Amino acid sequence: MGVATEALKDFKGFHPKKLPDVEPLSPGHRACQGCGEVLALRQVMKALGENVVVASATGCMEIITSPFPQTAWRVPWIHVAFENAAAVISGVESAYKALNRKGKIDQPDVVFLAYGGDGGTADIGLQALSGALERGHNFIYVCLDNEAYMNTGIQRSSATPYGAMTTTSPPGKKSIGQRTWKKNVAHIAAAHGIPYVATASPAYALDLMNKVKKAAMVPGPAYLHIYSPCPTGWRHGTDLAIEVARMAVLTKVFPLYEVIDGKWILSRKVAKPKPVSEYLKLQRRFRHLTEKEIEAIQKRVDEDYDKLLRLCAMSAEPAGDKAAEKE
Amino acid sequence: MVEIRFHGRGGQGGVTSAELTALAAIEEGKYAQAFPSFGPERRGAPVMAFVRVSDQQILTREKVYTPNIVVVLDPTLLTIVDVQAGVPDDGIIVVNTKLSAEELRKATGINRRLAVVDASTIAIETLRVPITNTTMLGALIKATGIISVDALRGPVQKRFGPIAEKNLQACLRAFEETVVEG
Amino acid sequence: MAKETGIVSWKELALGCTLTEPGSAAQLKTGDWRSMRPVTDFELCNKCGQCYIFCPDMVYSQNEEGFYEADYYYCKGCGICARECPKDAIQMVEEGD
Amino acid sequence: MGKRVGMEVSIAAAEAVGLCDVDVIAAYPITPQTHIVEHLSELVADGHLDAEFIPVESEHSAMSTCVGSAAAGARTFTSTASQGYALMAEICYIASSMRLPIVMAVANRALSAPINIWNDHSDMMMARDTGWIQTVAENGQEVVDLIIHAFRVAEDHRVLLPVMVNLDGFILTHMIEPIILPDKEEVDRYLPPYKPKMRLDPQNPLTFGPVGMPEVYTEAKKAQDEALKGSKAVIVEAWREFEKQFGRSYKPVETYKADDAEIIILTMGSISETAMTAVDKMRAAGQKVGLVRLRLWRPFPAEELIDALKGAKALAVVDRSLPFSGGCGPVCVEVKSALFDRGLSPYVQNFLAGLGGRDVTVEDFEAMAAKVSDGLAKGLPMGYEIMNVRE
Repeated sequence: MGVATEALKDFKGFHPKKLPDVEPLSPGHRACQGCGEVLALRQVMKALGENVVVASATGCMEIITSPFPQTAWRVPWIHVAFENAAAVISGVESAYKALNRKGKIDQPDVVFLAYGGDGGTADIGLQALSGALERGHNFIYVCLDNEAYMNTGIQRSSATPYGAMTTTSPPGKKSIGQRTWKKNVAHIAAAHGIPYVATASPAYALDLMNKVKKAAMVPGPAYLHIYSPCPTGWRHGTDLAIEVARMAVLTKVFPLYEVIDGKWILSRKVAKPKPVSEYLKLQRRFRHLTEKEIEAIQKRVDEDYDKLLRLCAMSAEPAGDKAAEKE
Repeated sequence: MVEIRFHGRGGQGGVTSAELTALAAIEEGKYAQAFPSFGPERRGAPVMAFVRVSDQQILTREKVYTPNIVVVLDPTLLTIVDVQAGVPDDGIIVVNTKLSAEELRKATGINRRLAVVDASTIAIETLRVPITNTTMLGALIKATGIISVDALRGPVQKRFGPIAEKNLQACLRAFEETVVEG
Repeated sequence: MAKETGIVSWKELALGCTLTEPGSAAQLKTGDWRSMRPVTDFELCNKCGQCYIFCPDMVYSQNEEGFYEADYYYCKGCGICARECPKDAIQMVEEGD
Repeated sequence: MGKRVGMEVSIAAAEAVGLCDVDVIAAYPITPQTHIVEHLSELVADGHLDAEFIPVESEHSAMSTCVGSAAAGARTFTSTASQGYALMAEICYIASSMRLPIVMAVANRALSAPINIWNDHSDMMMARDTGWIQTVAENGQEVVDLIIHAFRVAEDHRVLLPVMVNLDGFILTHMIEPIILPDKEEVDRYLPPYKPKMRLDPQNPLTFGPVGMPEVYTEAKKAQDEALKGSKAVIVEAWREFEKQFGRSYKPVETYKADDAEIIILTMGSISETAMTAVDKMRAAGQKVGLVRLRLWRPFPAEELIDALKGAKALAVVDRSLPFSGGCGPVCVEVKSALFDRGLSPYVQNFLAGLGGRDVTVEDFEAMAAKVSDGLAKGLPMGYEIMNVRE
């Protein structure tokens, strides 16, 4: 049995009617109206509770929670720079490990969380993240993916989806907007062979919070890729963050899954997917796209989802493993 | 102050020879420095290492330009490196060679005092490997008395552990077999 | 130290400009950002808590009867709660009406 | 008292860190620093040192990890050089601004291009304005002593700043020489256990590294500036205590035959020993030449320096890195500024020497002294020159 499977064998999820009251992230933060990212972060923190140390990458979630002299954080929190949240939390985790072992403190159960946006994760922070995952620190990394550099004014990142309009991937006579396909950091994280990887969405809050709880229970690194709608950058109504997030799942644009000890498990099978166009039309960042481009996106989404299904099917095939175990 | 230059090939142990010489001198209560030539050379390339030994504190960080003593660990270097560069007239060159001092002088044109020993053969017979670092230290000691074999024991022990005794044997045998010009 | 303005002498700063009052952002009245306000019709409310868990500003909390009430001190008026309410119990109304 | 033994200076540096009961080491290998971190990882692997050794994937992450570790309350060490320092420089500013007592040994090395692994002071000069305390070693013994001293100063609640101990790459790092390693008990007496003033602790949740808008940034920097300036008294006090316990004395500015000197050579780092030999030689020839050495680079010990320089008619200030300002090197700029502030105007000539591992010899120092003597006598214009550059 893998370490994650072992750690999660008695896992009990949150009860939808008895969610924890605790809000480690306080109100009064300065996120935009209807921010899906701070909502996702709020759900993460509710699931984690207060025995936690948090390292933040530079980004919206850093700026909106910590302008001097007020802080929205009720738990210990550190921001150092843009690209290094995973390295910073490596240091925090190692310090706790050493100090506990040497009897200088007695705090063995503290959970360590690092988070960053898609820029701080998929681009500038990818090296530090890979290093920390590879070294096996006991921490959770959360990527709050709003698919562009929103903090600096909606510039494209490697996690910006194909066709999206940003201020550095503008559509024009010679451009359809973002020309590249979204980098898949959850797959990159999984390729490190870490115990736990999952994707989550604030529209499926209970699923998200349960995955956070699992990530905390698993020894070693855990990576969560959380879809984080940005009404400002995606050009949709302030009331639509959940609607867009839900639609991303229902159209297979953002499938929800876990990778536990290398085993791929679909959290929510989309049996009757809605067409991708329904997702795209909710957001003005895609409004310049033609039928042809939407078709290309639909094709890519279908292919990616099929790939994921194959990964899950391969993981589920017990024949080889079980047979070997019996012998 | 005495300055020594070791010539070897990367991986042959020239740096180790220099280190052990300095460690032995310090063991004897003297002051010493040992340092390699800090180049990008890799295994096989001609390399140098340096030692200073003095009774007083050594107050210089210059490179070694005029060594009183040169030790050549590998005879094949003699034709490609000017081993007596910077050596003053009263300096001495200690060479691993199968030749006699006279033959070597004829073959290379070296015109400083020579001490010769067939360290390669001693190393192969004693250590089963052609690594002549500790062997040539025996020759160095015989030729110059810069350190004592006794002072070398501790550093060699620490450095070589289970094969320290064999290395000391090689060193002692070289001490016996080294021929020093008068 | 945590004067609301942050206009302080350098001598009053905590070591490394650290903030020492956890959750002090709760002093900030983000309710000022609002132009629409959500109003819940408790007759229609089934206490499902969607408004609570989908609020980015921690506006909703359960009262003694189990209904979710909004704290307008923080509510920025985004309207997610109204949009997501499965019973259409929450309406957005113009501020000042 | 510890025993006098021959060892490589890098090994001695690592042993000194081990004697300080360090909790976390995060480092990335770079020549000529490698032997320091290799030996530390050995100490941890062999169980001689109870610490977390984190083999990070870059220097940027090394310093980031150190920041996390120190903020969590652990005694933290790292080491780097040159390009490695350049990569971590961003985070070095943050380490000092957050007042984290990290200790870092820098095996001073030139910066690319052309790539050059050899010694000069380009890296430590890049660190000049980061708000770190910087001390400079002239030999292996000083490396050991300054590392132990660094932890004591850094963690003093009157200071709480990171300290960089500079040792010349190769010239010191790869040198075997006699060193006295103190006993653990002696170090324990000198260096109290680290008691963080603030740490990342769920029992007392603090926010480290908030956004500082224009209303507070100036005040934050002022507080940091005062802390660095104020650290000098503690640095000196810790050296005095060190001398009491270990018998070796250190001062922010040190002199050699400088009292009655008319010409003073001013150096920093391991070339100072070579300069002493040059001074001896020139003194023997009847020249009134002396030597002044900077032991403390940041905070800059202007008062002590002026005290050491007063009476000199001419100065030969040696810099080990080019500033590309069209003017003097960084050490000379500081020296001139300190002199100017006090209305002093001796003849000052700046020599940029020992760049990228170019040897600085006794003859070079003799040439410098001769040049300033000549310049003073003839009233030649002051300025700077790159020593021994081929036209």
